[in-house]
Amino acid sequence: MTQEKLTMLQAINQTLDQVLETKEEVMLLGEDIGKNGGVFRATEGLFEKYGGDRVVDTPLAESGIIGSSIGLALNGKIPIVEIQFLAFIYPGFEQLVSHAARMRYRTRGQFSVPFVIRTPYGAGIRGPELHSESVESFFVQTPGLKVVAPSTPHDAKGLLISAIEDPDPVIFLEDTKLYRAFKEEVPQEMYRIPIGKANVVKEGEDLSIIAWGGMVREAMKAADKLEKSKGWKCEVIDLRSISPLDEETIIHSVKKTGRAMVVHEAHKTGGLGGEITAIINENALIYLKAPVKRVAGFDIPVPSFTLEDQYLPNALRIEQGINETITF
Amino acid sequence: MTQEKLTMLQAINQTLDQVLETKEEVMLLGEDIGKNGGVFRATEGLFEKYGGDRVVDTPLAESGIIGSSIGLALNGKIPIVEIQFLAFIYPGFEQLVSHAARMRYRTRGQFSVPFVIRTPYGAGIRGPELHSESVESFFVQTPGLKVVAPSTPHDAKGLLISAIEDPDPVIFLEDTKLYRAFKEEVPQEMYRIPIGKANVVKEGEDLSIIAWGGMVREAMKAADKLEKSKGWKCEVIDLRSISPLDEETIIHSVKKTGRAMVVHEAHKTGGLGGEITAIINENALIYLKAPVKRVAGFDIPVPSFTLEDQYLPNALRIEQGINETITF
Amino acid sequence: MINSKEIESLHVESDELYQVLSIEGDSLINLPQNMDSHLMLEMYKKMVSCREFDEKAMKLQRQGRLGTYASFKGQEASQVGSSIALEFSDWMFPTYRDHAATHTHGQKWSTIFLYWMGHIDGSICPEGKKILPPSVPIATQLLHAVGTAWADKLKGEENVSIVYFGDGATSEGDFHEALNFSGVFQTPTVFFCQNNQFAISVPFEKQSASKTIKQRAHAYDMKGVRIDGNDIFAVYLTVKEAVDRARNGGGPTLIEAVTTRYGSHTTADDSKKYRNQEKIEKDWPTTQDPIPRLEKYLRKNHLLDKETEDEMKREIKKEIDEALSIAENYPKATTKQMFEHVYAVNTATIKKQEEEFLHLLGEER
Amino acid sequence: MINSKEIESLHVESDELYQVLSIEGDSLINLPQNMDSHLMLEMYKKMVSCREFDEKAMKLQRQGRLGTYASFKGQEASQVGSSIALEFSDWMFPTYRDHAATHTHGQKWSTIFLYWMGHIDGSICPEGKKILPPSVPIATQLLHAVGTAWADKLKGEENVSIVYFGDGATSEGDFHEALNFSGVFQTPTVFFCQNNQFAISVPFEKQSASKTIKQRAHAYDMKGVRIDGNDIFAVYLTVKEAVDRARNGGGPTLIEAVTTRYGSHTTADDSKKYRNQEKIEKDWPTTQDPIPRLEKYLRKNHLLDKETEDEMKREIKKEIDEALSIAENYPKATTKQMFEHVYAVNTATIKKQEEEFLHLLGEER
Ligand SMILES: Cc1ncc(C[n+]2csc(CCOP(=O)(O)OP(=O)(O)O)c2C)c(N)n1
Ligand SMILES: Cc1ncc(C[n+]2csc(CCOP(=O)(O)OP(=O)(O)O)c2C)c(N)n1
Ligand SMILES: [Mg+2]
Ligand SMILES: [Mg+2]
Repeated sequence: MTQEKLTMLQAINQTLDQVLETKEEVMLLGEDIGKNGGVFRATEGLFEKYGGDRVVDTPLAESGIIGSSIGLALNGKIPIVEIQFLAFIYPGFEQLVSHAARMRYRTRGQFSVPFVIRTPYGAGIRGPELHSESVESFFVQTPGLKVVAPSTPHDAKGLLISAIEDPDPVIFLEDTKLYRAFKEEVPQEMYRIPIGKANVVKEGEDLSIIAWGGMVREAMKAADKLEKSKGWKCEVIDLRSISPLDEETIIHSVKKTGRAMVVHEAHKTGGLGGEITAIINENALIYLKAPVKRVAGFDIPVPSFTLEDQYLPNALRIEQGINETITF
Repeated sequence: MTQEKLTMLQAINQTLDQVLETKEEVMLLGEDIGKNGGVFRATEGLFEKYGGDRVVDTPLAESGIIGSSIGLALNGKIPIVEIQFLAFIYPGFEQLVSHAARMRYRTRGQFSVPFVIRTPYGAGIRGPELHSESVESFFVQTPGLKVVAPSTPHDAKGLLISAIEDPDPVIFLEDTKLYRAFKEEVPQEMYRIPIGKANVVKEGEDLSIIAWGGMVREAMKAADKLEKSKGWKCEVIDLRSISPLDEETIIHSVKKTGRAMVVHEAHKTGGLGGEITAIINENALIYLKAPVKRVAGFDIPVPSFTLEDQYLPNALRIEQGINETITF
Repeated sequence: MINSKEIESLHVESDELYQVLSIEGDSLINLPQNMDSHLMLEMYKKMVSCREFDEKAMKLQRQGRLGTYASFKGQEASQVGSSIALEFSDWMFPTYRDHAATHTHGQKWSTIFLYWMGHIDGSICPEGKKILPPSVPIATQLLHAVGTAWADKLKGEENVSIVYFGDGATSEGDFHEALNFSGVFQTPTVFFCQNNQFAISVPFEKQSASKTIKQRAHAYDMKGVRIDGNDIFAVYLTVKEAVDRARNGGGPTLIEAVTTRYGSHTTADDSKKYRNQEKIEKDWPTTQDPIPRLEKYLRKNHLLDKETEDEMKREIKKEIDEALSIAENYPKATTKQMFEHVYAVNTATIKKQEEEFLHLLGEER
Repeated sequence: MINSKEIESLHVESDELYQVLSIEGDSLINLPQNMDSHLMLEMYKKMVSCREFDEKAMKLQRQGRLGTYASFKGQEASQVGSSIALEFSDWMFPTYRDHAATHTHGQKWSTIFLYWMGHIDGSICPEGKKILPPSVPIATQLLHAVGTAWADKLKGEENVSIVYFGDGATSEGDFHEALNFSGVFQTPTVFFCQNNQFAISVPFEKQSASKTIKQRAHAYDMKGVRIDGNDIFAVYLTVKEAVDRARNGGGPTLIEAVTTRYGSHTTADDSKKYRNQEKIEKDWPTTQDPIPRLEKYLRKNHLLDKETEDEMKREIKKEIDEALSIAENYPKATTKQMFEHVYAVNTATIKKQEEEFLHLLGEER
């Protein structure tokens, strides 16, 4: 297997290149994804290689992009849409929620919308207002959509290929702070990581930490630190997919550790921490030695960037949570 | 105090009439709310009484309605918007989430958007597709918004007046199956029911049932039945407001009963049941004798109306949940 | 192909309605060759059939045998005339009021009954056809018709996508985005707006300061046409021209067919509350009803005799009665079916919810 | 009031750019009375001041003292010329690129620095002014300007609402809904589009099949004007006319000011990737830069001498240096402040989160 050290952005770029190469139905659509290669450069070089019919600079209109992509998908294309930042998906929210998510159901399987919406999300890169949202729970609450959020370059490639091959609409969330954060070996080949399966990135017996995207790294930092300082062994679960949720892995782990924590960037109230807590409560209550801890974004708008590090859950808050939970 | 027996629709109509009468800044905006009096007749007679400048038939464009209402609210008006059905709020989702909810925060209190968005929600009246959604969790996840969902004509009036007087944007959810379901004494006077305070509609010691809107009635039916048949005493909490959530009342009740159940129409995954379970878990875990039970809409689109009764949580499912929880 | 020169000269640059068939049933132009008696009789038959369906549906609704129903009475010429100009494999994106169009393009009456009966199978179209379910969220379907047309163009397939929408729909952002996208990518899309002058209770004067919908086409450098939507010849010729142009790579067209919604918005609505319904009911039969207009033409030109007509009507009645019987005897949707098709392969969570619920219902019985 | 007859005759019915001040610095019309030397010098001073700010900001960004920054270089005539036509209490809805407009209307340079430094106080405007924070979600602010104007109309107050947006913004649904609402309710709104020909990397030819933005006005029966946005006289006179008309109950106007974005979209962008940036930088100074154009006029008409200019520039530099110093010495935003103003009175949940977090930070220290 040929391997190469790639950033998450490079891994995504390589994947898009490969699917454009191998699947003629694939089209990329979005704002500034052509000559400009996307504002983060995820589509760099692809316009030149595949031309303007396959790598399409669209007008500045997200409902237009998502709505016309629904039509493209109905008619045999596999659109991979880039929404420039997650908050800019809102103008296309109706197309996504009232159409893409429901097409298969309302037509009893006669029509479907196999497309992927890629979009950067999350805080941490000193972005302007509304460039740092984590509103994944909107999509998780919507039956018919799948939602994926990779935490490494390797996972990004494998999950993106699965998303593109998935017969249903997939929201593919790319944490901006991971884009160029680190490199990792990524096989040259096309490989798949299944949607709906979590990944236990660190085994442990004392506490299960559940996270996805950039929060996996924060969780690992805190876990490593407390392992060294206190000898506590945390199990860290990278969900990879947040819809569907891998209940089995979560429950299995919590039954083993008896303690759990969910870490997410989204606002605490109404965020997925509640859902995951409820799943644990329903399936492993009697194993719990302490309340499931939620370390999450505060219930305030993501503030201007001089304060974003305060907003973001970080290793300090996670450590405190671990401490509180283990010593409950 | 003059009292009158009114349906929820009549109570809302009376309230709108009274605030139009007493507050000159109040304006109603929406599709077909003028001569037609709204598709449910909530604004019946108001156009004739207050004229087209105060009861405004807008063009068919929800972003237009919500966006221009933001401007009206910035400039001294108190817009009360009717969105014809909850799912039709999506075209205006960006205006709501990226502007109305954030105006106060981003301007450090300099500007704000004191408006109310009234909208029918929920299944149960044989409505066409997308006329039966319960996507309240979208708004609860959004800091800066408040969300209210009355379960009786009396509460509707008191909460609507509070919503109109609230300095922040309030989403006012009207369960369509309650509109004409029953009449109740409603005082003629203007009175307020505080936003953020739950109402214990039935006291009990064995299990706390948490619900809002139309689900309160289903919960009551099941609770009454099992009280008669098995002698179990359920405490039924009508949240009234779902953002902010009255954590205190919930926790107090669960500490007493040691068991809890949340009933909601929204899809289970990502619905508020998770949030409420997590609140209970965080604050009253050691009191729990059984897992918090969620009786909720299934994780499927609300189906065409011949199946909607199957989709909706009903007394049967609630009874089973009570049974399961109490005999855990 | 129609002699489009002649037609263009009549309607393109004016805000007046393009009319071909006068109220008295006379043709105002030399009809092109392809408008032969066979086609005209087909048009007539379809319109009569659609009217029969609509009146039947209204009756059934009153009897509680259908849920809320949206009548298309008055819009038969717009819908039949436009859809009859399509080829078998063209895409169609209707609203809840476009059953005359979908039926003409191949949708079964029995399925349309099922739709209004609230049955989950009411949105399926016959195998091989590309008729999407009625779009409920206003104006959203315009973009889908841009997408399907765009895909056909990219694939080099000669299909056209036609999308139906109302005057009210032109106020939504999606209307704008769809026309703009279609203009930019020159998709073979026909935007067919039935301006029935009301969006529920709101007359077009309150939807927009602009006097016509046609004039919006200019904002996208698109061809725009305004026609008498009660004149099935005008509708057919205009749509045929637009469809041919689209198929031949000439890009999209915006058509404004001015027509009348004869009744209330739906059976849940009462148009007397906001318009002079009596006057409409009085004037409409002689001035706007599209069916007698074509009938007059056919009679004047000896293309329809009493006998053929009676036979036709008997057939139609029978067809619709049969469709109703199919729908009313259609197997009830089951709880199990309710859980199907959320995903190609349902998630473990959905499966679990299904099992538990079926189990509970089993206990209950 | 301007002699609007004369202006109209020049620009209304054509797609050509309305120009008043030639590149050589000559006026092509007899300037109206209200355009006196005082106003012209004010225009000049503001433009020079804005240019100075912009260049300073670019430098600071490179030094890491500002976050990502969006330069408005090249658009000074459009922004200064339009905002200088406003009254004190008019509403202004800018984008992230409209600081020359907001500053001219009263926003402080120090606050604008704070904005780009990512400080939470960067969106506050001076007491009594109605300058909203830059709208980040494209085209959304157009509707706000419809709403504020509508409220003023209803209250009988004579304010106008002006909203700034780019060529790219015209593709969003909100653009359409805003113009349509404004047309229906005849709100005193001025829609001021700076067509700088690019939306990040996408040239206007790819945004729309239509050649101008002005022509969209017709879709709403609104007045539309297309002007040379590098000609501050054309901008001022057009906006003044639109503002006066709006104030006097004449309804909204759509203005397309054609101008040039001299640099990259923002400092995070590199325009060399998608356009011939070298050519722009070569041609722009002599053909498009709005400042020398006005300077030439002023010199030819002996309204500006070297001494005044030097003094002016010294003043400006000092003002901006002071503003920077205020911003850089501004108290850091505190964690406590981060929790403020979510609601008029924050919820118990927010208060609890605040307390717990402050407690944790306290422990940490
Ligand atoms: C986004 C959205 N908003 C509101 C509605 C409610 N609604 C259903 S039909 C209708 C009027 C549509 O009018 P028009 O487009 O003229 O079509 P017509 O019904 O006259 O055929 C409205 C407001 C909806 N279905 N979708
Ligand atoms: C709804 C939305 N979509 C996308 C973006 C990302 N974005 C920021 S600026 C911009 C281009 C705007 O172009 P234009 O309207 O011409 O204004 P200009 O930047 O040229 O002044 C884009 C796509 C956004 N801010 N909001
Ligand atoms: Mg209509
Ligand atoms: Mg631009």
